Amino acid sequence: MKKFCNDPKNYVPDMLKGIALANQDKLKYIPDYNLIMRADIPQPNKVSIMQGSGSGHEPAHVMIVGKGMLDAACPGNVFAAPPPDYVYQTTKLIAGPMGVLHLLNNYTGDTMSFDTGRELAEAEGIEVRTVVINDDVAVKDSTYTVGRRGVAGNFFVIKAVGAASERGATLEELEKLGNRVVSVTRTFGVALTGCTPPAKGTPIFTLEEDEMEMGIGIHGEPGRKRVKIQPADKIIDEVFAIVADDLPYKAGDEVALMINGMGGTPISELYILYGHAHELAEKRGLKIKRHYVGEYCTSLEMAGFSLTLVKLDPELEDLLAAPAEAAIHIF
Amino acid sequence: MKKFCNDPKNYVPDMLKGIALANQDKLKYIPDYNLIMRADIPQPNKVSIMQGSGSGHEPAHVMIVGKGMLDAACPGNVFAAPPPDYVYQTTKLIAGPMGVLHLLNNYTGDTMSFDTGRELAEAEGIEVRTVVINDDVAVKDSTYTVGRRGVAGNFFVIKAVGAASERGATLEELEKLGNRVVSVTRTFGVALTGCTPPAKGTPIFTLEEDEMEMGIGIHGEPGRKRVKIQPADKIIDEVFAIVADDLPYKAGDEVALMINGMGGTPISELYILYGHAHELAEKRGLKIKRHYVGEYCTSLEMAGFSLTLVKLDPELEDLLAAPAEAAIHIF
Amino acid sequence: MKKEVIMAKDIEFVVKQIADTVLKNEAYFSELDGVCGDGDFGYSLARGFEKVLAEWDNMDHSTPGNFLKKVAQVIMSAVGGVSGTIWGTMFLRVGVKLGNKTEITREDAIELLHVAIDAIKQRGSCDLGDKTYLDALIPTVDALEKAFAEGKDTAEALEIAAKVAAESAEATRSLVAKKGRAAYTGERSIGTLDAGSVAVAKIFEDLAIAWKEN
Amino acid sequence: MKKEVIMAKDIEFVVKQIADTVLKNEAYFSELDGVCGDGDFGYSLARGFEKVLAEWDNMDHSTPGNFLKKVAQVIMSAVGGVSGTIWGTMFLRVGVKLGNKTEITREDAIELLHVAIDAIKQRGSCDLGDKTYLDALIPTVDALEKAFAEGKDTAEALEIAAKVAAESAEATRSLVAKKGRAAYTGERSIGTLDAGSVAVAKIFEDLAIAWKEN
Ligand SMILES: Nc1ncnc2c1ncn2[C@@H]1O[C@H](COP(=O)(O)OP(=O)(O)O)[C@@H](O)[C@H]1O
Ligand SMILES: Nc1ncnc2c1ncn2[C@@H]1O[C@H](COP(=O)(O)OP(=O)(O)O)[C@@H](O)[C@H]1O
Ligand SMILES: [Mg+2]
Ligand SMILES: [Mg+2]
Ligand SMILES: [Mg+2]
Ligand SMILES: [Mg+2]
Repeated sequence: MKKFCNDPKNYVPDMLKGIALANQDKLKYIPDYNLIMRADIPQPNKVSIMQGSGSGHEPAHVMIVGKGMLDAACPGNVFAAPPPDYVYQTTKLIAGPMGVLHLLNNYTGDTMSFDTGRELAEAEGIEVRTVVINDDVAVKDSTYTVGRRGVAGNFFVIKAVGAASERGATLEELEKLGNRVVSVTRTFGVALTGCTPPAKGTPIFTLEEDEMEMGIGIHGEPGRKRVKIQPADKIIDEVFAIVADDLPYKAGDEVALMINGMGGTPISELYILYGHAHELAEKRGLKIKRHYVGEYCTSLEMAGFSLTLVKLDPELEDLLAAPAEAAIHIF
Repeated sequence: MKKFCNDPKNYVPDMLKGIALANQDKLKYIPDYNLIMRADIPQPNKVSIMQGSGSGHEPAHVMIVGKGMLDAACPGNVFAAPPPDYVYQTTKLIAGPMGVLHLLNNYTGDTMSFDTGRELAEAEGIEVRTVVINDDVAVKDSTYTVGRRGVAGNFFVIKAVGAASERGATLEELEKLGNRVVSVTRTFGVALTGCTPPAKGTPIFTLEEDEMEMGIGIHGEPGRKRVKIQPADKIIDEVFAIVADDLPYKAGDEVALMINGMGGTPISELYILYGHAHELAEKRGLKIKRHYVGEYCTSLEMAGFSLTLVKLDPELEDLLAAPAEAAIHIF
Repeated sequence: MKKEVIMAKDIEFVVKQIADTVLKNEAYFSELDGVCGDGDFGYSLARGFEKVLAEWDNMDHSTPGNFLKKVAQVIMSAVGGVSGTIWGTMFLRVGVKLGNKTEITREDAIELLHVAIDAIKQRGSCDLGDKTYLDALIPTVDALEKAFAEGKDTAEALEIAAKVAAESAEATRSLVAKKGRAAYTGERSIGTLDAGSVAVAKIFEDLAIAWKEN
Repeated sequence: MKKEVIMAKDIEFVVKQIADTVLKNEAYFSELDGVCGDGDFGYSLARGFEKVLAEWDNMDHSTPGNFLKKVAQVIMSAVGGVSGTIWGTMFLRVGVKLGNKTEITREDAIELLHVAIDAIKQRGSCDLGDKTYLDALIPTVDALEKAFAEGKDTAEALEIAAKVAAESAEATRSLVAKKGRAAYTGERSIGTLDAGSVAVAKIFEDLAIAWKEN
């Protein structure tokens, strides 16, 4: 295993320590619950928003806590949903008079932890609503009762509800908004390599030199099918069609287009992929109003990408364009 | 070779096409010279700033063209300095009445191309000044006449002169400023893996499962020494001392601290590294005024990082904090 | 059914045994989960039971019920994912069911195991055949009940149950995963062992041996 | 020295030969550059000479001088890095030196090769022993000059020069790189071949064979 880390058991706390030290003015870190939260939360006129999920998806979610984004994140270990107690304690700590919005990616572990944590918080009179994100079209919804996974599309849900909450939206409005974003967001992922959870020390899966995996999730779960590696444009041809046909996105639709890196793919490759996706979107008559190329929701050092389309309306576009802050930044 | 690309010979143009399509409102792309430039340049009251370098270091430099950053970038192929003609043509296209600032990382190839390109441009009456960036302490200055390499520290030079040029600084002032930033900037890099230039198809160097390379450059050049892999904190102990002792950075100094990823290292690991570097900086009495964790100057998909320290003064701090735009963005 | 009363110390002995099995098999369990899941199963469980052992002396040992509720809390605060909630809920509900009892009969034990099974079913909205813990646990508990009914002593009954557990875990190979992360691989999960079921088997195997030696 | 006049078509023949050698050895040259450099040497040169061949028919063939200046321009617009400037400058200066000449003697040829050597020295601020092109090119040109002086015919002289080139390239193994990217590896560059010198050797080797066959 080639990683910059100390004791693999401390992978998550060591990372959180780094985030906390870098942002002492804006963030609070509570090691007991892997909790990174805004220092200025709760606020009387704002719903507090949190997401859990496992670690290993950075910047999601601990590095996108900030004004206009998440108010708190309490990740579990790498690829493990947070323990129910983290969810409960975090909910209590961020709860203001307007309540708490739980965002979660649709995985059994996360759902279970958040259900339990919510029950405990509600028992103490905290109002909680939940938006379940399930943008991954790789999973065929009908086949399994677990439903679609939540993947990189969660960024758009967070960004939208984060912006709306700063403008004073109620818990109910945010729940509605979140679900509306989910309903217009679709994603599909591809991997060239597996990834190695630090505590496991070996790759979750391995691909031959000429193979790629279509339809991966963000936990290194193998995907829909394993095929021979293709030129970038060919891959995008297939992936774009799968995503665009799903909603479907139609000529005249205004969209946001995201090429998300899985952690080990350089941004040069992401732009190669973006270029052809942009061409296909235009060919289909979609109007690209916003674009996102970079790492938003990763699987450790996996080489791979996902493509996300979001259908925009003026309100949503405005929320996505609203100013926001996060630990990750360029300048 | 596991990469998302088409014909490896088109790696750079395919990437540039992606950048251009994503930023049609703000950037101009001239395929003949691999040129990405601001659409609103040249301007009468602003020195134009360009950097060349090889490709494969993205976001440097084609993705950091924008207001308050570079006005143009004309990269060569992967890891190859731009042909002299690109430098010449780009200089001509961006030249306004206040002249053109050439920024370049200190590599023989880049120096040669920029010297030749500058000669040709000057012959046409364009005023050009050059700042050579050489922040890499891994190269022992005295031993070889080639001098230190320019690596991730170039971000700070670009950011500072970019901001100053927006405020109307003259070519001479920018040259001075650039050299001043170089004089207070130091970097050292470490790799866990090599990287594979697309056209070559095989890794430039390979490291055993338990090895790392200390003192790498940004072109996959092997570094100072090859040693057994160490825990993150141990690595930072060594790297931080090498960098901090070089200027040296002394108790009471205000600094910017950067942990730059080399392309294949996830941001979770970068924050693990950052956390300990922050601790060591504080222990030495340095005041961290700005921090940077992410990818600024990469080597394709290499797993590795570099640590940069910049000694700040109020003017420099203000320039680094000034607003700026680039193709890479989060929101 | 033979009268053989299980005491507070036996309950604690079982928890300690489970902890040992989990810690011993950390790498193996993670490896199994890695084939079609995300490879964290062994790690997650191990961190939970490690904490149970670390806090052992500070826990409430007044009654088996209180003790198990405390174990549940520790697990819920330390283990994430499916396992954290499942194991936490199991221990919690069994603890609640025990109430203030300090001695429990073998009938009680079977009843408590059914409480655990129901906890999994409800929390995981799953059932036999979904390729979860249940596919090992249900046949094993049935076997134990039958052995008790046939008058076997506890050590003997556990040995029989352990054999059934091992067979049932092995039999999960033929199942398509319908729950948890492995479900995403669909048909490809056929031929692989369910990590949770193997854990159940290993626990009963070790417990049977330990009970005999004890 | 024997009188043997080199014509315009011979100059073009040499350029074509160089292009062939470069294209044929693309992968090999890059591999050599990858050991201590950045692995782009073969690729860079190949893209340049590919473009020279592609534009061949549109180039100015009026005189060898004009032709070489055009070759220089094409390379400077297509090849980056050390090689782009070095090769571009070499062809440019040799072209300038040629002026309007259409026939050149063997003495002229040696003089032109010295122009090329000086171009490298000046542009690269390097000299013999720095582990660059020069370590193959200088001994090779010396050998060629000597062979001409001894009255050998061009084919024979080229054969001798090619042998010296190969030996000199091989001898770069013992040198520490003092220029270019390989310099960063310091002592570690000992034992490795200099890519630029090997290119010189291959070019002379192929040229000697081709000249004989021609
Ligand atoms: N819905 C479910 N209900 C009960 N048990 C489940 C469920 N889904 C999976 N399991 C069991 O949990 C095991 C995996 O646990 P764990 O790795 O902690 O889950 P995850 O990583 O998906 O959060 C599986 O081997 C299976 O036995
Ligand atoms: N300063 C220099 N002057 C002349 N030749 C040089 C110099 N540095 C390196 N070389 C030659 O150039 C070759 C590498 O060329 P190339 O790969 O194009 O350079 P780079 O990748 O460093 O830009 C080396 O093998 C060496 O022969
Ligand atoms: Mg998990
Ligand atoms: Mg190069
Ligand atoms: Mg798992
Ligand atoms: Mg090179």
